[in-house]
Amino acid sequence: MARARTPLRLRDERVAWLFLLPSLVLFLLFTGLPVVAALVISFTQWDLFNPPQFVGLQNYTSLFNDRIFGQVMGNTGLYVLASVPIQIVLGLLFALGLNRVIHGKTVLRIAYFLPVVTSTIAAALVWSWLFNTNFGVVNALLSAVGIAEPPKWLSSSKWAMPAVIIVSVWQNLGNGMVLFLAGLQNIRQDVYDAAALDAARGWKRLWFITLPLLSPTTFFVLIITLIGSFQVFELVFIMTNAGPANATNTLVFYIYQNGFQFYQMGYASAAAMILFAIVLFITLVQYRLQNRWVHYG
Amino acid sequence: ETKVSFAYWGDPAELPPFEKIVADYEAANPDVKIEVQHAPWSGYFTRLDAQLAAGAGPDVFFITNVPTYAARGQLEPLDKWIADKGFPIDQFNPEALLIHQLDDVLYSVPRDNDTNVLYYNKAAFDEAGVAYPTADWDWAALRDAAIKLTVTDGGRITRYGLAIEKNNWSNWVRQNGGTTFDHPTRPTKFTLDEPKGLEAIQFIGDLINVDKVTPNFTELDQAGGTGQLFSSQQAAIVFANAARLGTFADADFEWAVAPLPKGPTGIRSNSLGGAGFGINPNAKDKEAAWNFFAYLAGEPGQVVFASANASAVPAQIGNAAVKAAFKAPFADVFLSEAANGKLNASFPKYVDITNLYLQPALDLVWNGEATAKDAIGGIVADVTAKLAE
Amino acid sequence: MARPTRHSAWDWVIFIALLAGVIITCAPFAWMISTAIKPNAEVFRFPPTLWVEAPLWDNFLRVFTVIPFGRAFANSLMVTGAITILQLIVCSMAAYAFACLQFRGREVLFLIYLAALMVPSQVTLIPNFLVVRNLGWIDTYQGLILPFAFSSFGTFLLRQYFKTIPRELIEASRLDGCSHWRIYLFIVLPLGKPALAALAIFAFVSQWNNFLWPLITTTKPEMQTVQIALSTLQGQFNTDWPLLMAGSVLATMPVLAVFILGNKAFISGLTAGSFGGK
Amino acid sequence: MADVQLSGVQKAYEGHRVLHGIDLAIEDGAFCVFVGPSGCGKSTLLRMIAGLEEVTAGVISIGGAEVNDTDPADRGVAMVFQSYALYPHMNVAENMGFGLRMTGTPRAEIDRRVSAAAETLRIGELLRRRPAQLSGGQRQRVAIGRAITRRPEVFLFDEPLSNLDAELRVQMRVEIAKLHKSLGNTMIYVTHDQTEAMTLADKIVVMRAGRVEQAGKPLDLYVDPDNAFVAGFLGSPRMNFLSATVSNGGATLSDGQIIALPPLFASPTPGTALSIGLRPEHFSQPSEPDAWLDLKVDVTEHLGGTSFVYARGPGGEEVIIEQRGAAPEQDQIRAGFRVADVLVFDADGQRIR
Amino acid sequence: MADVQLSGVQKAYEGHRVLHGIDLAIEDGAFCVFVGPSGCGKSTLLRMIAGLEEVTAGVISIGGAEVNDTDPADRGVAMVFQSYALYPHMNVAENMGFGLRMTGTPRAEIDRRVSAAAETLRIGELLRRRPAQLSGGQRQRVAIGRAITRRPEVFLFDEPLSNLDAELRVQMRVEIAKLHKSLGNTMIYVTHDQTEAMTLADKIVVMRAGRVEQAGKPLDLYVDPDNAFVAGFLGSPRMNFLSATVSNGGATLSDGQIIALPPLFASPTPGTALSIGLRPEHFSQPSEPDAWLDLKVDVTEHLGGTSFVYARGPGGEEVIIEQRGAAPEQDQIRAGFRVADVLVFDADGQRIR
Ligand SMILES: Nc1ncnc2c1ncn2[C@@H]1O[C@H](COP(=O)(O)OP(=O)(O)OP(=O)(O)O)[C@@H](O)[C@H]1O
Ligand SMILES: Nc1ncnc2c1ncn2[C@@H]1O[C@H](COP(=O)(O)OP(=O)(O)OP(=O)(O)O)[C@@H](O)[C@H]1O
Ligand SMILES: O=P(O)(O)OC[C@H](O)CO
Ligand SMILES: [Mg+2]
Ligand SMILES: [Mg+2]
Repeated sequence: MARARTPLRLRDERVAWLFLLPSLVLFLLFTGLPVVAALVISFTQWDLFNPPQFVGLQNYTSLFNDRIFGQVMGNTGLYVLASVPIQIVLGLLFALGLNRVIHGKTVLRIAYFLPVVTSTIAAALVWSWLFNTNFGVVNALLSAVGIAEPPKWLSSSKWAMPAVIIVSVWQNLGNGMVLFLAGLQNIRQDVYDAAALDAARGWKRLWFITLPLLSPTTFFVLIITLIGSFQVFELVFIMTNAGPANATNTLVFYIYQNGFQFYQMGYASAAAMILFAIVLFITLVQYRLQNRWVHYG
Repeated sequence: ETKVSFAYWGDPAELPPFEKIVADYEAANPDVKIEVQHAPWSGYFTRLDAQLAAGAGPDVFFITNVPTYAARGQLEPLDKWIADKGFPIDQFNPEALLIHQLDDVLYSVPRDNDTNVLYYNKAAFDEAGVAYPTADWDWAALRDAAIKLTVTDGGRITRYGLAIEKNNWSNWVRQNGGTTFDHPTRPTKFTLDEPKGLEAIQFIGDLINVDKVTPNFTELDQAGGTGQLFSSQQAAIVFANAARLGTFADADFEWAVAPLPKGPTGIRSNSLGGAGFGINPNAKDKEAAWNFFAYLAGEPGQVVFASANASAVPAQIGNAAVKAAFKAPFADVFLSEAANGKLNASFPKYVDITNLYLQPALDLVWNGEATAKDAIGGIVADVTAKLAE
Repeated sequence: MARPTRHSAWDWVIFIALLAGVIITCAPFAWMISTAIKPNAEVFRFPPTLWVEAPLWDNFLRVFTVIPFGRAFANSLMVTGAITILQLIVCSMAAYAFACLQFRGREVLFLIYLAALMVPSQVTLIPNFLVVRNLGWIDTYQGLILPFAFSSFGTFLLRQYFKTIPRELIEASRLDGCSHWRIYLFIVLPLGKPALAALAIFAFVSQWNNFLWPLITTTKPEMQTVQIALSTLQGQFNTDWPLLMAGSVLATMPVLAVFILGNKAFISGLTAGSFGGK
Repeated sequence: MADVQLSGVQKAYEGHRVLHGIDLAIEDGAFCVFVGPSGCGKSTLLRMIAGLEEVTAGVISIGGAEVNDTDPADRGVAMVFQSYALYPHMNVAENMGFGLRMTGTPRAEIDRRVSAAAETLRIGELLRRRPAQLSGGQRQRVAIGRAITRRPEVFLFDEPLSNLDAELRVQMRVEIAKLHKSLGNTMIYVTHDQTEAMTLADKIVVMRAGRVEQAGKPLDLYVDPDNAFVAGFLGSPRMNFLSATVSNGGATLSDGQIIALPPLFASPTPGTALSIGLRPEHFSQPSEPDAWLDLKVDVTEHLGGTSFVYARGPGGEEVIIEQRGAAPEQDQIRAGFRVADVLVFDADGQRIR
Repeated sequence: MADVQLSGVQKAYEGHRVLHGIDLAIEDGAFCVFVGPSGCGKSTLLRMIAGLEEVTAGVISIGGAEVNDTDPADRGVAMVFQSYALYPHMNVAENMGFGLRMTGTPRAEIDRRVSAAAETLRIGELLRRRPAQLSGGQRQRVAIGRAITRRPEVFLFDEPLSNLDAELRVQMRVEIAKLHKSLGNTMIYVTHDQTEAMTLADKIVVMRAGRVEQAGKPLDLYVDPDNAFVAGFLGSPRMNFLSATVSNGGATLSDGQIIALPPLFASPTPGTALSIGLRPEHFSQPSEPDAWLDLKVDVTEHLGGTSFVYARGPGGEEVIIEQRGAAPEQDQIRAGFRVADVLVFDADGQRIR
């Protein structure tokens, strides 16, 4: 064996790259290369078929003057701002509740995870159907409880986005809940015991003990949910196809639309780079801010 | 053995003729293997575009929005082939061919004519005491019948009087004597904002939102389309093409078809043209591709399509064998309506304009959130700019 | 829970709220099943009904004859299974390097891997497609599998977990004569089982439902995956809802099975991995 | 200040009984230590007094009032946990003041009491640190500080020192003793450390398998245990037991050697099996040994000031002998002791007095 | 079998030096114990010998061969970790045989050696269990068994007993001593437990802040330490130090009391500050005390066999006095000792002999 004289540390170094080799090859080929390509393409005009033409920052400047892009950014912001907090708060509430249940935990957990495993396509179809203004169950229930003019949901530019948000919350709730549940189970019982003796009960216990100690989980869930929600696509694609009147057109859908419907890959890539920059920025800010509210150990 | 790949879309009911043509061709040409690539409408173009962009893609494919693909060089120009091989292009309606051209060069050959008719549920008419539709119906008669045929129960509509399809609005504009652009294939001006066009759009909007006799298009999609609604007797009349004949064949109620109504001033209009077949300029063996193409788009293929139960009006209507094969129920109604065919807009930027401006504006009208005047008026500048680009 | 007395009231409220939640989370699924066994004409009957008087169970069989569902199902199992296994291997190897080995550029490379999570796949779709096509992998299993054989998320998840494996265990195995390969194989992988189970579930769920990639990289019917096959049921003008829902219900089963199997390990894997507080 | 009374206290987990009826009176101001082998129920009993576990049967009273259904926070008890159970997200001052804050004590009053406690425990300069930034001994002090700030009537300690290293353990032990002296509260303390039990307690409660074996003053239990379990449990190294049978002149060991027995109230009939108990230190230079054992030496350990000789008794029993200074290395030893130091147990381990 | 030689061994972490040049010779077959306060570098040194840490400077040789760059597995060492570091997913037999399996030893040979080690450690019936199903003491034995099976030339132990409770600790300590006796290997053992160090070692190495303070036989270090640090570090409770100044008749304590000093080679000049060292046990019934201290008693701890009196010396220094049996509770104590037992240190803590 070639062990003899190399210092121990350098042997580690060589082995490390061997371990990384498969991931590096796959990453470079299927992520690195395409991402760099996308970055380069964002400085070109390219219709997918004719050779790309370098146009400098033109795609970026046009984006800033694009009225629809503005609307799309607004929609995306609304979606993220609404769905992320709701997902997190509801996921947390269900996890808190589930954590107190003694029997049937497993069954409940599976039930709550069911939406996660259901194919987005099937789920979106069923939901768009439940939301049908005329035939749908949602409005049937709403009229049953006496709401005379129930929303027109997917055929209303005001209600389409809320409907998409409801479905996305429904679908992703299970993820957050499972993560929170895991986090809750990790909180040490002895700290709760100490809190019991310190007269921290009910909401006080929740506020002063449970939530702070859960914060590393919350942080992880927040980051993952944020990254994921900025990339919402399939739901929009199937439920509304970005309509009506672009009311549910979100960033990734717009990227898709420009790339695959209008064949403006450069423009689409520029939008993607902006999305990337926003998500990266928010993630980094979160990392920065975490020592204000995330308590490890 | 020569291989030719062939891509098409279609609902399950539409597939048998494709399969038969391929089988027949392979039987006749044992040295040729046709590799079939089927995808549903919803995924077909995503796949095709990715493949074409990568310089790949099927050798022969079913296609629509021809000018867009032609402009990118993704379709083989056919004129020379037609001339060399003597393809009977003159048996096709020359006007219908316009949308298969770009700059006077033909890039594809239509399969059929997307002719629409009124399908109506006789039982529903009888129940509502409304007389069956006739060739004399105009918009007012249609609206009147639709109102009477609509059934509600506790504020919910259990049967719509009428269901129409989302991409049919331009036909209504023409029936009203309006246009969308000044020319369907070489537009220079957006004309939908003229009164005739606006009136037609508003008429549809009102059927949906004021009269409440027609489902909103989003709702229609969710409910499974006009076919589903008609089959389950939740729409008494639907505007649809010949592809429905097969779908409705085993309905458990009596139905029939009637011509489209006239516009208020008596104008008749129907859709002209339909999707067609093209050849990939990158096909490895173009000769083989052409041979299959000629079989598919020419008489042998047309006869199969014409005689299929679920077929639309065949495109090669000038060919006697094809015409003879078209024995669909109500074939006479379809043929007479086909004669009223007029072109829908079709030019390279049309996809962008529709997706970016027209569709969002029309959505507002369909949803009752804006009047046709406001919605269409609001996009004139954008569409004009896009046309000018 | 070591809280005596005062149970009842709150706990009942919570339990009922949770049951209500179950109804909402499961309702669409129940709806799928109910639709799957309805006659086509009844699908849009108003008022909507969940209970089906005369269920048509044969839709579940019809899926197999109307579309090549069996073949597609097998393809999906094969592709998703392979991706899952490869991700487990590739990510765990990378995670081992990040968690257990010292090398220059470790932090930077890790950040680069992480940032990849933030790029939407729609942008890399075409470049990826070009790569796969140039490799001649259209209509091949490797074309369906290899682009997903590595995952940043998986590497992240496993690294977090591997970092919690006590250093002494690794040192003990070094003294026992293990090379890094053997440490990885005999110590880290067995101990990382919970995190691996978690990753397996995540990978399986997301790949099983992958639609776009198989759509564009396969053309032959015999290469179709379940999601593609199902989409052929959704027509342009007409959709056979009962059939589509029957297929969708069937298509959910393997994912559900994987979740139930990995459920226990999954939970503790996430716990120990991401939030060990270490 | 309050006394703690347990009567017939039982605990079962899902039908599995772990405490079988404990009766115990702990006087106001007493320092009571629970000892016993792992799993005997010490912590469970303590947690029941704290209100962290439900009482299956029996009555617990604190200061004369039954507390079975009283909320932990309202019992006037404070507890120091083995793991410290500090709130990791609060600094030392917040940890110590949390209980007061929860009961709505004014800010100024909290600060005052926290500083006072911090001063007592000499952790004044740590008040702004988080638990993670403290050493084990400091955390321990904070945990005690948290208990003190609340001015409870009863302090409960569950193995508070077992996570500390030897030196710190000694230091903290002395501090707890001082604290008890200065505060004068009732304290209940769980440990399995000999030294802590012996040095801290006014009263030791020796438990086994959910029952109290004996309770009393430390030296009483040490010198005059009721049974072999208590005798063996207290003392380190533990008491040596030699099996013997009653013979006329005293007790016959396995090798036939006869040793005299101390005067007993009820002399057992000859032939009865006995167990003879002798602590290691009873061999350590007794002024006037009046009996001897000849033992084979296994190992000798030199601790500097003392040595332990590990030897084999006549029946092969391990016998540990403590010697002052450095014991010489030898294979055989003749160990002298005084018959008066011998404890006698019957076959069931019950003491024969 | 092999000796271990360290010469000029240094260790730095990112420029921060934690070991400052250690020279040490550990003879073949010796039992060498490293002691010292937490953080002084004991574990680091041990881990460098094992090959788990790189050597910054200096040379480590095992059995005469330099091993600085030898892979841990090829050094012929085995290590027992404080946390045991058993493989949780393997049963006891697999844990013990893993090292042999990795070196390709045939199955039968592995089984043979595992059984042999299991027998030595009396864990034969545990072989099929997983670590989680074992008690602390059993785990400890398995960890040692794992080391034995590999038949290393040198055994390394890093605080192997510190996670065990008192009673087990004593048991296992004795077992390790027996093991050393029977195997005869070189053993290097890190601990901060007095008793372990004193009882196990042939040679104790006392470390402080990355340096060796003194190395030698346990009793030599105990009785004849080189400096106050070593004197204070060995012995429990620790040695008492009284500050004094040299006067004519001996040493003057803070309260003016003069005590005689033992004969010294180099008598310090009068007026020099001194430190007088006296161990607690030196006050314990010496045969003929020839000096006395009058002390104020703080607390008295009764351990049964012995008592510790915590008192204040003339300068307020804490003085601990060990007494046999139960010391009476009293406020003042007059503690006798022998001048010959006194150790004298200069102001820097260096021993004056
Ligand atoms: N929550 C519980 N569920 C079931 N059994 C329990 C529970 N808590 C404790 N026990 C059992 O009760 C018995 C007493 O446990 P307890 O913790 O009081 O022992 P202990 O004397 O404190 O032991 P140690 O010295 O190891 O801390 C043990 O047999 C234990 O297994
Ligand atoms: N990986 C490391 N990086 C930086 N400093 C370290 C590292 N490991 C140990 N040290 C430092 O080296 C010094 C010696 O540590 P070491 O663990 O050897 O002490 P020790 O004597 O074993 O202490 P203990 O009795 O607490 O185990 C300490 O100051 C420690 O903080
Ligand atoms: O018990 P927790 O900490 O999960 O919190 C739930 C709240 O107490 C409900 O009021
Ligand atoms: Mg306990
Ligand atoms: Mg150490």
